[in-house]
Amino acid sequence: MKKLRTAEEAIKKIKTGDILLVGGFGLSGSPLTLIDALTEHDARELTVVSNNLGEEGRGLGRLLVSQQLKKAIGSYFTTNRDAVKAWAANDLEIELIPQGTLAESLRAGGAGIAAYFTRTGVGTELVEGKEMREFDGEPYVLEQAIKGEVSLVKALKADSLGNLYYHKTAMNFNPEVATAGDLVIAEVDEIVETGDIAPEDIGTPHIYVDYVVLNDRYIKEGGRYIEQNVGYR
Amino acid sequence: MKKLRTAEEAIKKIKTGDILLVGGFGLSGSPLTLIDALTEHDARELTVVSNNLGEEGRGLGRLLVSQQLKKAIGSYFTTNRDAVKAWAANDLEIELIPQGTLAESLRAGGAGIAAYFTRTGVGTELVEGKEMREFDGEPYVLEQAIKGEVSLVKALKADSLGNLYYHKTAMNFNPEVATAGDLVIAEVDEIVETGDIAPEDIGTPHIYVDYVVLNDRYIKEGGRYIEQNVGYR
Amino acid sequence: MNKTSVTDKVKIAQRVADELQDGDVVNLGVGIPTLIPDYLGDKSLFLQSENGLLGIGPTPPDDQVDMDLISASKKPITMSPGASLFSSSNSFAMIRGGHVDVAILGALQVDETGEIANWAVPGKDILGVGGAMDLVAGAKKIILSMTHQSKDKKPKIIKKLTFPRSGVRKADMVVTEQAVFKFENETMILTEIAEDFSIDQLKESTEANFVVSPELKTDY
Amino acid sequence: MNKTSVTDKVKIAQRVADELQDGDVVNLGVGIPTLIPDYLGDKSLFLQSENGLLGIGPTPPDDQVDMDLISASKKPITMSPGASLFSSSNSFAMIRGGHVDVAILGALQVDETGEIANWAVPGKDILGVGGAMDLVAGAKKIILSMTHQSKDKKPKIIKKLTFPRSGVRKADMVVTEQAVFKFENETMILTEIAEDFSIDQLKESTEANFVVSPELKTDY
Repeated sequence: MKKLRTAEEAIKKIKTGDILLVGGFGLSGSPLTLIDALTEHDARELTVVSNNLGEEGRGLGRLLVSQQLKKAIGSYFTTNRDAVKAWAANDLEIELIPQGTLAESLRAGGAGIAAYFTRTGVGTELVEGKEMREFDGEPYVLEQAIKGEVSLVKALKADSLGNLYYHKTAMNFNPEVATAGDLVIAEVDEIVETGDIAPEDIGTPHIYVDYVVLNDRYIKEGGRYIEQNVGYR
Repeated sequence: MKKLRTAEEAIKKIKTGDILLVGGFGLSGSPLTLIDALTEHDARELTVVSNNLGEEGRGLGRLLVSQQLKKAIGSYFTTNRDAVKAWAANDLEIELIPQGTLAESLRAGGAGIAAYFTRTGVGTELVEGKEMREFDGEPYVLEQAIKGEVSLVKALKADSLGNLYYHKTAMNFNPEVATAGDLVIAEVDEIVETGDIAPEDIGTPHIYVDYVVLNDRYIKEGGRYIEQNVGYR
Repeated sequence: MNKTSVTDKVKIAQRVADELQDGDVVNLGVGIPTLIPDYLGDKSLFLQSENGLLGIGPTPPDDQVDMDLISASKKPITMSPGASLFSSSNSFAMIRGGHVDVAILGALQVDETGEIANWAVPGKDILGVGGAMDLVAGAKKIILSMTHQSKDKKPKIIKKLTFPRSGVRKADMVVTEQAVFKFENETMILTEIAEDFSIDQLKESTEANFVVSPELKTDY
Repeated sequence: MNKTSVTDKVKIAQRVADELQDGDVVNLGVGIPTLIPDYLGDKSLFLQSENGLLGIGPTPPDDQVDMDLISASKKPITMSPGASLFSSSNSFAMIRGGHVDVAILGALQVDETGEIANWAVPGKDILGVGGAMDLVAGAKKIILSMTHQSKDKKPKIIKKLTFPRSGVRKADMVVTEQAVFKFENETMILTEIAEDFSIDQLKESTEANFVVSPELKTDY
């Protein structure tokens, strides 16, 4: 398979100062293997755009432990106490965006839409300073598209071309994230033959995907992704 | 099935002067039964938003024959000579929109987005008078959402709740159209049990659909929808 | 009456459940709203989860948990028959586009016109908003299900918000353990009051001005 | 040489096919571009159809036609292995978002800076635009495949457009039966000229100014 890379090879493309777009809702649909490989890579001062920052020491939370983050852009960071602490200590910038605006801005970034007027957030602190306009007598706020240098996504399966199949609500932000990065790295649990995923079930067409990395660090047990003993590495 | 109606019952909800949003790309994925029922209904002065106006005397083209149209908004009307003639005779207003802008504006209409900045059409006659703005040094034009009183869509199947399954490229504009109308009428070839369409294959979730009408006027022969002998009516 | 007991939460959940119609498309916020499915009787709702599902089914037994199928509160769920899956942008298109009938939300404060504060507390770190503002902006009807006062007995139903608001869109209804209020033309109307609870008592626990409905029910 | 024969069209299609790389994501416009798949040899492209498909396969035999599976030119098609289906808004998100490598378009006119006119003729009814402007705005590379002159022998490669333009985005390359031009910094460069055809002859059939590449190929 042409696009297949090890996590290390793929992650090397990330440079200090990059904006990373990362799929996942908490740890669900989070590219855990890619994130782990990133903690072993020397890129620093990263901006991560993702709904959350995982949990303490898990998922994107590991990038706080490894001190590779400059800024987090997303909708909900309160549940990761490391993020709250890092922010309080001025070690982490945080930009809070309503969850639907985050999803729509990522979609816009991948869809050639520069900005759009939404109702969400009108009248709140989160849109202070942003342009407002009325349409049909209702107030809207102008929100900008989000793009990044590298996208990290997680799917259940890829086919040999790189088409992705997402699993249930682990899909979440992944399809949008996959459209909005200059380089898109997809972590999957399984690679299947081209044609094995039905045309209507392809969540991300292969043309969005640059590299596919096989998850070889986490196995699913009791419905949860459990880190394997990595001693063999 | 709660949402099941005859074409006549469902179409009665359309009033003179309404804006109708209609799925389909030419005759592909076009709600032919609903359109036929509309020609037998007394609503006049309609505005139709659809990529095309069918063909001469077929699909949406029948609304030209029945003289129920005031205006057509879409991307390509040249192939229907009746439309060209009606326009030349001042019997039909036409508003031309690039195809991608049409699709995006319908999506915006259903998604609570009032307007958005796109690159498409910048510098052309089609966006004259519209607001322009630069983002990252590139020019964009502000396009408005499209909504309507009634949406007519065509899917292959509905389940008993009204979830829709679209067939191949007959999907086209139908999912967007289904989100942007106040009342949404779906024509289907078949009604299946709830649960028979897999959660990832539902193209339009049932909450968007108000009425489901069974196609009983057209049968598929040789890959084409052929009008049945309707003498038994 | 002022103590927030499990019983109070159940009472609130039950009352909100009564408000829902068979077939409603509902988004349930965290906290008290998550109790509501237990009190629906034979009404069937379509529960929308903003992380990409329409049709939340019953909580799975432990041995059938799959963390690839969770609610927006990150709890394991199942899918009900006819459920559909979609991405986050499509989920919020559904919410923001006005296709969800009812959002049942918790609130930190609500003012006497129905204005809502449900995401941030001044002086505390503001590091989370989630989908609160999208739901406030987009749902057709907003029901706040909340305890009548804060844990330190401060009024939450007040004249003017002191916490940051969640949008310009206002609540349609407030259900607490003490009372039920509806809003009409930015006026707060008391429609139900708890049994053995007087309007004077309610005025003490409620900073906001309210009018009493002529059809006030006193057996809530 | 000026007559547009089937041979000319095939020649154009063959030359454009040579330009495509194995694995390119390509959108083919109507007319000459639709001939290209026949001349790809063992190169495999991913053909995008703006009505909602990535992965157009070979034309089906008559008895396997399904008009629910058509190209943007409304011709019956098949799906190649790994094809994916999506709605119109997702298809144009793909196009406008810059995810299509090459758009091969017909053109009514192109000017000497690469500006394109491919949708409307002044004085005629302007009742169709289709996806032309989206493709012009969004594709990473734009190749115009067109006859060198109009049917009435008027130049189509001109100094300044007289027909309405299709956007501000310019063409990267023009392939006609007489010549191949590339654009660099808004300058039109002749890179290939038909065998037995002189530059003077080409200047007569081409209103636009062009420079001749030092590596001009004369055996096109």
